[in-house]
Amino acid sequence: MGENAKSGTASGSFKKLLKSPRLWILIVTIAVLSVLQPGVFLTRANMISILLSISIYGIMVCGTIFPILLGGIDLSVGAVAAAAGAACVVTIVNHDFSNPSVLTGVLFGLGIGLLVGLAHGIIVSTFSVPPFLITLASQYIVYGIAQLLTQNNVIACMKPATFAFLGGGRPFGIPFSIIIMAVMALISYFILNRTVFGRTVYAVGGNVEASRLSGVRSRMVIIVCYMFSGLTSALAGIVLASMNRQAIAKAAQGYDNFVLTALVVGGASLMGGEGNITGAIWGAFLVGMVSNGLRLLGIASEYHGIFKCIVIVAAVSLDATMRYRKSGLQRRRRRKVSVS
Amino acid sequence: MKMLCRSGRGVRKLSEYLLEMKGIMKSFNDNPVLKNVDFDVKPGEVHALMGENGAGKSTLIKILTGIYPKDGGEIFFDGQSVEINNKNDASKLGISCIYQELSLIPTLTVTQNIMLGKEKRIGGFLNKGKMRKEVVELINRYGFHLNPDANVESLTIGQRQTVEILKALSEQSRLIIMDEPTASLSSKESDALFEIIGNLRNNGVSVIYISHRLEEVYRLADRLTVLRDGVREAVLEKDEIVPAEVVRLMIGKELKHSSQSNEFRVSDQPVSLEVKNLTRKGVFHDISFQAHRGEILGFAGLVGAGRTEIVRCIYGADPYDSGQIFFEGKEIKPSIPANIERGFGLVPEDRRGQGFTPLLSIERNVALTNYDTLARNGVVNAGAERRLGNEMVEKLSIRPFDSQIPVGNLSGGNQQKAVVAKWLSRDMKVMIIDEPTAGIDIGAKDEIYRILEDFASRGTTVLLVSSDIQEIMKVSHRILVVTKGAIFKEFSNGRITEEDLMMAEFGIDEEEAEKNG
Amino acid sequence: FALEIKTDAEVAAEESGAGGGEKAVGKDAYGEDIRIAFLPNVIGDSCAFAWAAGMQKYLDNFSNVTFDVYDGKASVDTEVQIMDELIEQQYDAIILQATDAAGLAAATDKAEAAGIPVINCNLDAATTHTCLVAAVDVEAGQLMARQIGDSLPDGGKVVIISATPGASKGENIDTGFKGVMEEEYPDIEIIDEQTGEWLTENANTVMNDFLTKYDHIDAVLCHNDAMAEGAAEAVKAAGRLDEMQIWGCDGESKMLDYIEEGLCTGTVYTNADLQGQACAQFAMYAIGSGITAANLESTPIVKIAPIVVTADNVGDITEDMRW
Amino acid sequence: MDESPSPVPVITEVALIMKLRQESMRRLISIILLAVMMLIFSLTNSAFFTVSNLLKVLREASLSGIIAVGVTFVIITAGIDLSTGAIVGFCGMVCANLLYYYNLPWQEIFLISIAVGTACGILNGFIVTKLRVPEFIATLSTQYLYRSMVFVFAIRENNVITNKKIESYPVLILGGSINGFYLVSMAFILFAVIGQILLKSTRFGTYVYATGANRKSAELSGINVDWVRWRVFIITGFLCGIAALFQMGRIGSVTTDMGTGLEFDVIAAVVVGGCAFSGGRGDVFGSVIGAIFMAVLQNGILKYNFPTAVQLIMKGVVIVIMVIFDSIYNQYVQKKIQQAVQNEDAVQIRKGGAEVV
Ligand SMILES: Nc1ncnc2c1ncn2[C@@H]1O[C@H](COP(=O)(O)OP(=O)(O)OP(=O)(O)O)[C@@H](O)[C@H]1O
Ligand SMILES: Nc1ncnc2c1ncn2[C@@H]1O[C@H](COP(=O)(O)OP(=O)(O)OP(=O)(O)O)[C@@H](O)[C@H]1O
Ligand SMILES: [Mg+2]
Ligand SMILES: [Mg+2]
Repeated sequence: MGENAKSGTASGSFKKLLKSPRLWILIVTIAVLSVLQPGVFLTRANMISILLSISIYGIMVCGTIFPILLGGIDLSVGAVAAAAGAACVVTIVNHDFSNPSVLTGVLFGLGIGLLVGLAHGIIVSTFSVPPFLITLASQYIVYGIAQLLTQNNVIACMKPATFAFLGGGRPFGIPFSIIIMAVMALISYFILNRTVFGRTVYAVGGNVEASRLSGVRSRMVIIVCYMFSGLTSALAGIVLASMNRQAIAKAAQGYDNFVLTALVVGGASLMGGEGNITGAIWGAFLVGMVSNGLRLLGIASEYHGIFKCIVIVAAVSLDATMRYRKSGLQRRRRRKVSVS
Repeated sequence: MKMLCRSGRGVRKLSEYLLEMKGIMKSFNDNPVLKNVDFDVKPGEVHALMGENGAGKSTLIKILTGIYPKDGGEIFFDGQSVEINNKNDASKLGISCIYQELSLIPTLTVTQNIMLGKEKRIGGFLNKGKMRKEVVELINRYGFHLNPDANVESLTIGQRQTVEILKALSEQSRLIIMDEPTASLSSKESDALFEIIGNLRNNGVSVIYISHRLEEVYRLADRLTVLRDGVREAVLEKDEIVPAEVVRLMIGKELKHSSQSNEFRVSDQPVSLEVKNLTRKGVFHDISFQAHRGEILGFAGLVGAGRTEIVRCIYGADPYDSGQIFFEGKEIKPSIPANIERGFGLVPEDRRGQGFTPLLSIERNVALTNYDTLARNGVVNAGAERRLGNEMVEKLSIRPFDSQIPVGNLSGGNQQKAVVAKWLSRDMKVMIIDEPTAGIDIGAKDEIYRILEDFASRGTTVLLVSSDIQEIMKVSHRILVVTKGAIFKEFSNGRITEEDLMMAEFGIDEEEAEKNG
Repeated sequence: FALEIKTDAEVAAEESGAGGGEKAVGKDAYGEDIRIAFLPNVIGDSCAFAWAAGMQKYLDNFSNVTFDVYDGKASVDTEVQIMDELIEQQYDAIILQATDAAGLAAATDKAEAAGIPVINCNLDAATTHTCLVAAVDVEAGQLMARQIGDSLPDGGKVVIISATPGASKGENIDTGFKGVMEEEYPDIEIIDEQTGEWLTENANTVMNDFLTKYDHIDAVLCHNDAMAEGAAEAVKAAGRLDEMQIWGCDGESKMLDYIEEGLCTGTVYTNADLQGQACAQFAMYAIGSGITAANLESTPIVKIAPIVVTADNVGDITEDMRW
Repeated sequence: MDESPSPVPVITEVALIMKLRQESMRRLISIILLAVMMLIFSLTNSAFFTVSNLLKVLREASLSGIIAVGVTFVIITAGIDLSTGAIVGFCGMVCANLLYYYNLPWQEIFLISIAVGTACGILNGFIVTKLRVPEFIATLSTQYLYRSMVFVFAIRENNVITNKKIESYPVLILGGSINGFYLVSMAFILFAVIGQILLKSTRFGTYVYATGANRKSAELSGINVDWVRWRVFIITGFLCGIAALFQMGRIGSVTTDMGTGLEFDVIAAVVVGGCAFSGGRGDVFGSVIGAIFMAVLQNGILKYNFPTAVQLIMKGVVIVIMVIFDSIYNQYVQKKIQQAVQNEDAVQIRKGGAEVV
C-alpha cells in the first residue's frame, strides 16, 4: 500500500501507484461501505477491528508467501499454529503459569514451527515431490501432534499477564497482534525487497536451474523459505492461543484457505516467482474489510460468500484484464474470415 | 476456396503476390514493435526475412498466422483481404508455420504432435492407426530418423526440430513459414531441410524463411526483406543479395569482424585450468586438456558429442565419475558457488531453461551473480543494482533500452545478451560459454565475439563450445574436437580449413589416413 | 441370487434378522468382550472431552469393555462414513452425538437395524433409537431468555453470536430463546445476529463489529461458551463490560473462570461428565438387555437438569463438577 | 496398429521400450504400493480383507472418485477446482428444497441436480477463461458463492434452518447396493471408463493434455485453449451433480455442510494418482488408483481403533512415504530414459558419420 509511494523516485512511483487497480479497488470498496455506513465504517475503531480480525492470517501470510514464491505451497499453516499454540500453553500450564515459562513456551512453539518447516524444506528440496501432498500429509501429522499435546481437551491459560498480552494487550490502544502483524510484514517486506536472500527467492521461484547455475544455493533457499513459513504459522498460533487464552487441538482449522486467498488476491502466482507482501496484506485486508462491511450492514453470515465471491473475482479479474489489454494479446471482435 | 472480400473495394484482380501484408502495426505493453510494415510473397518463391534480434520478424509471422492480433494494417491472400483470427483461419488459407519457440507438447508422442489440430477420427474417436500410418509415411517421405511413438520430451532438441518441421509439412500448404528452423539442427539435417525447401519451391509452394545464418539465406532465397526496428528497411531481389549490403541494412553499420580464420597456436601464458582423465560414464571419458590464461579454447563437435556435459562438469553443475580438475595449479572439487568465487562463469546452452529467470527484470537477472559486490551484509544496494543493470543494457545495447523489462519478454538475441551480462562486470578467471550465438543476429554475434576477446585480453580463460564451424574457427585460439564423448583431435598450430574441422568432427583423421593410405 | 437394489438399512435388517417385535436377547455384560464406540460431532473441545471422560469413568467398572473415541470432524459426511465403519466392525453399542438430526437419521436406522444400539448423546438423530441422553439446548435457550428478559424489565437490545448456520445445537437454542423472547418479552429487541462459527476468535471479531455498530447493547447471547469468552475479550478491550451481559452455554470450566472474573455474566451449565456416564450406562444396559430401536415405540429420553450459573452461584459448581 | 514395413530405424526401439516401460512401470508401481498397503492391513487385521469390507472401501472411494474423474481433466490442463465440495452441497440442497416444498418426482430431481452442477461448472469456466481469473482463486471464491447458495436454498422452519430427512425412495435407493455392490461404485467405474476413453481416445482428450503440458504451444498449434479449459470445468460440475445424488441417497438427507472439505479429498486422490499440478501428466486410471488408495488408507487405519491422534499421524506418514517412494522411483526411471536417449543418439551419430564417409 503506502510503501510503494515511498520507494524510488517519488513522483514516478506515485504515478505508478495511482495507476494500480488495487488502490482503486480499495478506494471504491471503502467509499461504497462508508456511504452505506456513514460514521461507522470509516472510523479508527473500525479500521482497528478489521486489522484485528485479519491479524492472525496476516502474520501467517508474511511467512507463507515464501513457499508460494518458490512455486510451492504450505497447507500445514493451520496445523502448525494449533500445535505451536498447544506446545506453548502446555509448557506454561506445566510450569504453574510462571512468567519465565512464557518465554520457554513461546520458544518451544516457535521451535515446532521451525522443525516442521525444516522437514518440509528438506523433503521438498531433496525429492521432486509435490509440496501440496507433503504439506497436506504433514497437516495430518501436526494436527495429530496437537491432539497429543492437548490430550484433546481445551487447556485454559488465564495467567500470566505476559502471555495474555501477546494476543490481548493493547499498547496505545492498538491490539498487540496487529503490531506483531505489522512487524512481521515489515520484516518480510525487508527480506523480500532489500536482501540478497529475497532476490534469490524470486530467482529460484522463477527458474531453479538458472539460479543454481548462477551460484544460488537453491536447496538452502528452499529450506529457509519453508522454515520461515513454519515460523510465522507457529507465531500466529501462539498469538491465537494467547488471544483465546487457551490451547485447543483443532485451532486454526481452514486457515490455509484464507491465507492462500489473501496471497492470490494480492497478486501471487501459485506457479511461483510472482507476488509481494504488500499485495498479500492488501488481499487479506480487502477480504477482511468486505466481511466487516457485510457484518456492519447486518447481512446474515450465510450470504457473505456471495459478496466475497463477487469482490474477489472483480478485484482479480480487473487486474488481470487490464494487464491483458495492455499486453497487446487481446483480440477485439472482428469480422470472421469466412472460408468454405 | 471462397473468401470474403472487403466491401467497398470490390474484388481485386488477381495480383502477382500470394501474400501481401500492408501497413502492419503492433505494440506490446505500449512498446511499438512493428511500425507500418509492408511485406509480400510471390507464389513459389523462397522469401528470406532478416533482421536483428527483436526487429519484429517473429511478431510479423505470428500476426500472419493469427497468434497475435494486429493493431493496424491489412492482409491480402491471393489478392483478397482476409482476417486471420486464429491458427485455424491460417490453416484454411493454406498457411502453415514452424515457430521459433517450437510449438510441441512435451508429454505427447511424435504422432500426436504432428497430427495436433488435425486429428483423424472415426465417429468421434481418434483413429490412431490411420494417424500413425500417415506420420510414418511422412517421416519416410522426408527421410528423417524419428520414432512416431516416442514422447517428444524424450527427444533431443534437434529431433524436436524435425518434428516441428514435419508438423508444418503435414499440412497441404501454399505458404510455409520457417522461423529459424536450423537453429538446432545438425548440418546433415539442415541439408535435408534445404532439399525439402527446394522441392517445395519446385511444386509452387512459397516459403518464408527466417534465419540469422547468412550463408543459408544466400543459398536459398529468391528475394529478401530486411526489417530493422519494426520497419521494413529494404526488399532485395536475388541478384541484389550481397552479404555486406544485407548486413549493412540490418544493423545500419559496417561490421568490425570479418570472417577470416585464426592462426592457432599454444599460448605461452601460464596454465589456468587443467583437466585430467575426466570421465562421466556413458557421456564422456578420459577428457584431458590444459587451458591457458587469456586463451579462447574452442570445443568443436557434432550435436550430442558431449561438449556441453564436459563443460558443465568442469563448472560444477553436474557430477563426474572420475578424473581431476586443477585450477591455477591446485586441484579443485567443483561446486558452483565455490567456482563462482574462484572466478568461473557459465553461459548455458539452454537459454530459456537454464539461462535466466523470465519473470524477473534484466536488472535482477544480471545482479543475481553479482551480489557479492552489490550487497553488504546481505542487504542489497538497490542503487548499485540499478546502475549495473543500466550499464549492461547500454554496453550490450539490449533492446528495448530499459533494465526493468522482464527478460522473458525480450527477443531471443537480447535474452542471450542479458545472460552474458551476468558475468561481464566480474573479474572472470574461467568463462565457459556454450553455443553463445544460437539464434543471434549478426550484429549481436559480433558484439559477443568482441566480449569474448575482451575477456581473453584481460587474462580470462574462455572455454567456447560451438556447433557453428565458421564461428569456432574464427574466434578460438585453439580447438579441441570432441567426438562421441572423447577428445578426438586438437588443432593447435597454423590455419585450417572448414573441411579439416568437419572431417575431424565426424571422427576422420586425415593425417592418420594419409599415413596409413 | 436376486439382483435387487436394496438400501443399506434393508440389507442390515436382513442380515441381522432383527425384525420388529422380536424378543430381545442380550449379551453377558460382565463376561463377554464388549466394544463401545463414541462418535462426537468433533473432538478437541471441552464437551467432547468431558463426555468421553465420563463414559470412560463409568466403563472403567467393567474389565471386559473396550472404549474407542472417533472424530466426527464436525461433518455429517464424516460421521456417516464412520458410522458405516462402526457397523461394519460390529461394535456392541455406539454413542453418537449427531452433528445434524436429519443427517444422521439414516445411519442411525442402519445401525439399529444391524442390531447395534445407538445412544445419542446431547444431539438427537431424527429417528427412533435406543436412547437419547438429551441436550437441553431448547431449554437452555429458554432459560437464558428468561434470565435476560427478567433483568431488563424496561426492554433492551440483544445481539446473538450464533453457531455455524444449520448446526442442530444452534438451531435448538435459537428456537428456545427466540420463542420465549417473542412471547414473554416483546420489549426486548434482537437487533443483530451473526455467526461466530463456534470459535472464540471469530466471536471476538463479530463482537468488535457489533460494538462498532451499536452504541448500546444490553445483552450478548452466544451459542456456546467458547464464543462467549471471545465476545467478552472484545467487550473488555472496548471497556464496555459494565454496559452489557454476556451469556454462553455449556458451562465448561474456563467459562466458569470467566464468570468468576466478572468477564461473563452467565452460562447454562450441564454436567457433561454426568451426561457421559449416563450414556455409557445406557449403552451397557442396552447391550445387556438386547434392546434396540426395534423393541421401542419411541426414543427414551434422559435429561440432565440444566443449571443457570451466574456470579451469584458459580461457587456452587464445585471443583469435581467442573470439566 | 498397421504393419508398415518397419520404416522406423531399429535404434528407436530402445526409446519405445523405455517409454512403454516407463508408463506401465509407473502404473505398476502405484498398484504395487496399493497392494503392499492392503497386504499389511490384511495381515495385521482380520476384518480388512473380506469381500464385504473391500466393497465398502470401494464405496468410500467412489464419491470422491466420481468427482476425481472430472478434476483429473482440470489438473491435466494445469488448473485446479476447489469448488467441487460446495457444488455437491449446492446441488444437494436444491434437490432437498424441491423435494421438501414441491415434492417433485425423482426424474426431475435427478435432472435438476445434474443441471445445477453443470451450471456451476459453466460459471467456473466462465470466470476462469473470460474474466481471466486464475483457476485457484476463481474456484476458491465460487466455493464461497456455492456454499452461500446452499443457505439460500436451505429448508427453514420459523426462520431457523432445519435440515429434513429425504423420504423419496428413488433417491434413497441411490445409496443402496446390489448384493453388496454399491450403485455409487458402479457409477464410479462407469464414469472412470468413460473419462479414460474421453481422455485417451478423443481429440478433446489430446487437447486437454496439450493445454496443460504447454499452453503456449497448444495455442500455436491452433487449439482453442480457453474452450478446452472451460469444458473441463463443465465436466467436473456435471460429475458433481451426479455425485450429489449418490451422497443424498447415502446420507438420507441434505445438510448445509454437505460436501465440505470434499474438494481436498478429490484433489489428493488425483495428485496421489500421478497428476502433476504443472499439467500435462496423469490420467483417469491413475486417479482411480489414487481414490482407492486414500479410501484403503482411511479404512485400514480406522480398523485399528487407535486414538485419533495416532490415526492422523499414521495417515500423514503413509502419504509421505508413498510420495517420496514414488519420487525416487520416478527419478530412477528418468535417469534410465536419459541414458537410453544418449545411447540412441550415439548410434545415430555413428550412423550419420558413416554415411559421410
Ligand atoms: N509476447 C510479447 N510480449 C511482450 N513483448 C513481446 C512479446 N513478443 C515479442 N515482444 C517484443 O517484440 C519485439 C520483437 O520481437 P520478435 O520476437 O518479433 O523479434 P525477432 O525479430 O523475431 O527476434 P529474434 O531474431 O531474436 O527472434 C521484441 O522487442 C520483444 O521484446
Ligand atoms: N535435452 C536433452 N535431453 C536428453 N538428452 C540430451 C539432451 N541434451 C543432450 N542430451 C544428450 O546428452 C549427450 C551429450 O550431449 P551434449 O549436449 O553434452 O552434447 P554437445 O556436444 O554439447 O551437443 P550440443 O551441441 O547439442 O549441445 C548426448 O548424447 C545428447 O543426446
Ligand atoms: Mg524471432
Ligand atoms: Mg551442447
